[in-house]
Amino acid sequence: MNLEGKQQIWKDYQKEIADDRYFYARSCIRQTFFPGSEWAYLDIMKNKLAKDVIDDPRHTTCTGIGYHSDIVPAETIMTVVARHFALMTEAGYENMTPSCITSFGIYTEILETWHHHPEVEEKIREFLWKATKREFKKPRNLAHTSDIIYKFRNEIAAQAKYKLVDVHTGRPLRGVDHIGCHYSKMFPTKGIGGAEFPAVLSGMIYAWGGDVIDYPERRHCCGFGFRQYLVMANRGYSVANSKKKFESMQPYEPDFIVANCPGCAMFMDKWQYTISEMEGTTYGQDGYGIPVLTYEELTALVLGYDPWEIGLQMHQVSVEPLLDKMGISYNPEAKFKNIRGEDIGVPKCPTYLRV
Amino acid sequence: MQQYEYTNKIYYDHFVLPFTIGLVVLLGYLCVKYYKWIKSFPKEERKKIRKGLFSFKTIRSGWEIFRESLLHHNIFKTNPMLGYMHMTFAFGWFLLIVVGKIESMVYHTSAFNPPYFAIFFRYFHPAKETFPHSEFFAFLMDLILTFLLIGILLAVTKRFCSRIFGMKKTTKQRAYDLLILTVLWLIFPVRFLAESFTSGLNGGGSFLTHNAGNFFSGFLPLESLSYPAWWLYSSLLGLFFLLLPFSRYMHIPTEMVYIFLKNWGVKQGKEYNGFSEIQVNSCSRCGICINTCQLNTSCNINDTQPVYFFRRLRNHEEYAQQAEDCLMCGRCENSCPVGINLNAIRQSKRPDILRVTKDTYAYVPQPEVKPAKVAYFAGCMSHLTPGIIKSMLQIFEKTKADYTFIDEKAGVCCGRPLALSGNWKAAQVVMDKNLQMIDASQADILVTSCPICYKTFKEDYLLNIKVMHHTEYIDMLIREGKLKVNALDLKTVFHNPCELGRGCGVVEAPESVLKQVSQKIPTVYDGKKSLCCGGSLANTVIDATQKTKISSDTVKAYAAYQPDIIVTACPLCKKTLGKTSLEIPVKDIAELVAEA
Amino acid sequence: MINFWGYSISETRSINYDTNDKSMTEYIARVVPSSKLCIGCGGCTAGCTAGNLTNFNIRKIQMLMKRGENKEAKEQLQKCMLCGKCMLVCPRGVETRKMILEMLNYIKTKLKS
Amino acid sequence: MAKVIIIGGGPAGCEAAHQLANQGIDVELVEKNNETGGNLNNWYQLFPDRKSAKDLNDILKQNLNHPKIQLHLGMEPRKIEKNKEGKFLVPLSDGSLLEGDSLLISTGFKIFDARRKEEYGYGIYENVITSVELENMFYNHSIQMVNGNTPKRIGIIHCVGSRDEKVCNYHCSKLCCITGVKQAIELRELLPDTEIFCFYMDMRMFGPGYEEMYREAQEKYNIKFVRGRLSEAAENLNKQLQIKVEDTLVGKPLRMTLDMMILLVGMESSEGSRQMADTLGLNLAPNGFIKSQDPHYRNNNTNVEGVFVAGCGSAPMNLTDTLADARSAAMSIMEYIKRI
Repeated sequence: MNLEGKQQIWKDYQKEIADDRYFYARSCIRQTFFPGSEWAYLDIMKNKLAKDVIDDPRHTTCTGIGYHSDIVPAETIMTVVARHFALMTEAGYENMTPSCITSFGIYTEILETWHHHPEVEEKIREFLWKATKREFKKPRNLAHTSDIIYKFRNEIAAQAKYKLVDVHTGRPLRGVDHIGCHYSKMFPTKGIGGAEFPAVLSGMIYAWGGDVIDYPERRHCCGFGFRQYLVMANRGYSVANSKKKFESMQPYEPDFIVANCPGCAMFMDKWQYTISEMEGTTYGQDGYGIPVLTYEELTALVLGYDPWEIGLQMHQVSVEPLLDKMGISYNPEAKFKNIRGEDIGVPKCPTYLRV
Repeated sequence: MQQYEYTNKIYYDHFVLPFTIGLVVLLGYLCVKYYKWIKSFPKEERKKIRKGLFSFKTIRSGWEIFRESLLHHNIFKTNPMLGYMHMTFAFGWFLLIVVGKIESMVYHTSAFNPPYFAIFFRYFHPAKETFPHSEFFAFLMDLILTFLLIGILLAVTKRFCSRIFGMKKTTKQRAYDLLILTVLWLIFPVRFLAESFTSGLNGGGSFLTHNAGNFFSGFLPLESLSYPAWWLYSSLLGLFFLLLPFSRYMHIPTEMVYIFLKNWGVKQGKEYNGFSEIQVNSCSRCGICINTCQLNTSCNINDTQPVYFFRRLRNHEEYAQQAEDCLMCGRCENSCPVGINLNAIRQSKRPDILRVTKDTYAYVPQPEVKPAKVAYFAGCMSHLTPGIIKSMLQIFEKTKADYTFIDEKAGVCCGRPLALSGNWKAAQVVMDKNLQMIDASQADILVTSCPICYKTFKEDYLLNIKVMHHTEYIDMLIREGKLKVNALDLKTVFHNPCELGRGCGVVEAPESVLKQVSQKIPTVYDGKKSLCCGGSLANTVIDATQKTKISSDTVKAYAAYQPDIIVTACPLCKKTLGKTSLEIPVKDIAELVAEA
Repeated sequence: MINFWGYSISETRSINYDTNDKSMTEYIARVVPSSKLCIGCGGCTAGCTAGNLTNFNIRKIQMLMKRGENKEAKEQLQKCMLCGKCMLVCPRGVETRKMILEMLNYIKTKLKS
Repeated sequence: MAKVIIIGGGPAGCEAAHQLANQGIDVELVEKNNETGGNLNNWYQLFPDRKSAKDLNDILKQNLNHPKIQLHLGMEPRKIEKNKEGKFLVPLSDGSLLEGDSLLISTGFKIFDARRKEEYGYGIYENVITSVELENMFYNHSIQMVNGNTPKRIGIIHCVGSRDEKVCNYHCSKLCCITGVKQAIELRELLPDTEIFCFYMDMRMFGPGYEEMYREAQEKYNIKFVRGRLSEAAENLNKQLQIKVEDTLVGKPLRMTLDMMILLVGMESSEGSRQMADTLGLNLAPNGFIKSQDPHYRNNNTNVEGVFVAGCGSAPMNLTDTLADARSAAMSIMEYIKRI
């Protein structure tokens, strides 16, 4: 791997990211499965980077899951998204930052559609007005929240309490950067580093002292695909995709996987359990599986947040081996306790995957 | 040498032992071997032997043995020089035995004397004594010996200089063959020496041995040479008998057995059995098959002709490639002086590799067939030469025939290509499919344009309706006056397809038709002597280039007659010859008839 | 593999050339060198009786065989009637009939497992 | 005495100069590099006869030893003007000024920058090279992976930068197919035990002897041809390339590991051609090459009177066609000069 060659490509794919004043759009999957992630993101933005982020409780799902499952028509999703823009406009913000990759892809797609077909935009403005009596301005800047973290990766590195380095050996930790398909595969110029060698997550890893694994199935989809996962008969296909990736990355002995798409993080985490139960195969070291983090969680760990405070106990694959390597101290007793010290329940022990 | 004194004691000397033992062992071996082979025949074939044994067929066999095994009439026809060589050997030796036997009987006045007595008669016969016609017999025996010695001279010449015999190649030999060949060559010269030495000592003999004896006595110590010469003669004979069953000379006795069996109607089936063994052992390795083989003449392939293929079978050598490396054109079979079923035996040695289950070819649908008097089966290959089909349909229409084109849409293969590749079981499955279709047509006559199909329809389908190749059908139409043709102003040569002419004996019909529609030029390739186009499916060893070479050589041979058109009667021949014949068009007879 | 909650992990459809058994294609390349000349025109299959009545596709089968995917060859080849029409139309002079025979031969004698 | 200025000293420029000089025309040949030959200098052997490129280049160079030919090596034309008398004024980078009756543009082609096909990883994966770099390896008779090992499996990727909407090149570069076949054969000669694959979209064997060479590559040299376009390549731990194509003739995705991957880079309009078009107001074809006035009859003429084009400046073409085109351009120029 020739890093200079990659950097040459990265130079070609730089995009404009706003400095401040972000309108935050939450993700259905992220807030359900990794609730600590979005909290951590907002906390980092506000308290560590001192940025103005508005998290408007009135915004809804973008209906992307329904749209990609052929349930929600294009006009509907556009109108829903238009409402988000209206909320942003009303709040006096111009920079849209969705947390979800699907949303990011949809926003991009809708803005592109309107760009090429102004008549559609007109129609949607009309729909929105009829439905809600709202008007909107299109965002001046659209960036995924991982783009924001990428933008401030060096500032974060400056405040970091931990580095992505094995404290016992001094070896940089090997991270797998998994980019959500809808981040840049549909519109390569909208992603940092383009579609072939996206730099958004690897940029963070490098900035925080880690190393990135470039394994053959790097570009492959995690297998989520709404229609694949939602229909039970297709789930075998979905899990086969993740398996293909795990088998391809395994020889590189990754220490962790980081994803910018909530769906990817969820599936790469949960499918490891499924594969182990189905086939008795585990990946990673010593049967623990490969820890899968969202980029918010990774950022929070680097900045010294408590692992249980950012919700790492919600993961299927245990993160403790990674915490040990990074030298992060944590209280094993507190893992399945809430803030008030009450038990939140302990998951059933898997057959093969070590916890 | 006190034996010369005339006494009444039994004629015996130790030196007859090698000959006698050799003969007894040989006869014993042959009896066991033939019994075993014949026992392995299928039941119905064995029945034929029982039926034929006391019929006229046996006498006919005797005549054929005389003509072929002794006079070598067929070899004579192909190559007079070679025929003469074989004849002097076989017939000469035969006469030597027969006349010698008569001589000994006349002398002994009894038919019962030990078998060796006639053979070594000159040794036991006291020269001073005379018996009725002894001078005449001596003359006759010397004459026959001379005849034989000339034969040997020819054989030696052939071995070292085969071109004199007009043969490009003669059979290659292994060490064992050379040994027995040497023994055979030595037998008669040694007999000549033994008889001459005896004559030189004691007189007797005639123009050859007597004079030679006198000549030798001038400078050789005959006293000490004569007796060893007889020992040598007997030993050579004995050795020859012992070596014979494991050598090419096994053909001498086996060919006779084969001629009987053949005349009694025993047939070579799909399986390799004792009858095949008998045929393989009947091959005299005359090598005629090598020169007729186009793989030899066009591609210089010289290890697969029947003579070599059979030698591998006899010697239990690897033969898989040779089994496949054959066009099955039948040119060798047509010229084989022994009349061995060369193709059938080779085919029986091709492995049956297709797994046949109830699903095999189950996908073939039963097509709807319109019933009619004449069923027309074009064949797979004809669908690649639509001109033939179109012409046949025109002829049917012109003659207002009540016909049905049974493989117009969904025809399947006739099964012969499968059979040719050894897969007889799978072939039968395909044949069943076609049989159902032919039955459904309720036709009285089955006409096909493809000689490959024709052969298998005739031989394997066991149809109870008339099967005709389209050339025969057209010929019939013309004879019956149903089809009027005009002679075209075209000079033609006829390439009779292998499967049609040699394969099924259809020679007159196409030639008669062709003579009526064009000016047919007679060629040396007419009838069963036709060449192979090279496109044969049967050979899976040679590559496309070699096939093309055969095809272009064949076209060249016909082109020498400067025809306007090369006419054939087979879609495969048409395509194959058409591939290389760039100057002269190649057409099917049917196409010519349709134009005429 | 157990059927886990109503589904199981799908097997890949893709050809894994690295791990496939290429012994058959090596054998065929050696005994039928002309087979290497195929350009995939499909002439052989167009006129094939079995090819028109079933999914037997000699062009595809030999291509798969060349990639070490022998399963289809094993399943399909028995449908061939060996009529040789394919050989007559091949623009590259591939000895298709011989190739089929040799493939059958190989499957029967060497590809038992 | 008539004078022709030729811009570009590749094979087309050299040949046209030689032909014109032989007809008694004064020729000024301007070449930006310090030697003539252009892209031919990067080639080892020519297809389909495998003649040495250097030998041909030497002949072309020798032909320039002509009293009528003035060589201007290492020079680039500045702004070109056509004066009222219809003469072309060409100021050179060294300050000198050429004046001629006619102008021949033989500015050739540019090799597609393989980096633009990011998914193929050129410049990123160490064992991905271009066909031009491979020619250089042939010069040295040594084919090695970066780690010094002999590659056991090589893949040659056709149509890199040609016939590809994703890089805005709709055109076919014509000579890559046969180059791929030639290079595969050359590879086989150097590496008898290596598996060699060509991944193609179509095999366009347009020239005499090309199809025969393709056939030979298959049969004699055992080169394996897979009809399918490479979608992506990735590097594994051993620095091998894991590639994904569809074997379209089978209808299945095909994955395999290559030790070395060779990209048959296509042709694009050269910088020089674009500059000339800019400065002279020449029309460009949609593929960026200089547009001929008529593709059949007046193929060396441009939309500007007195400006002619020869060789790959007007379209991708092989060497045979380039030289023929140069001779044809010389004829057209002669005709033009007689007329004025």
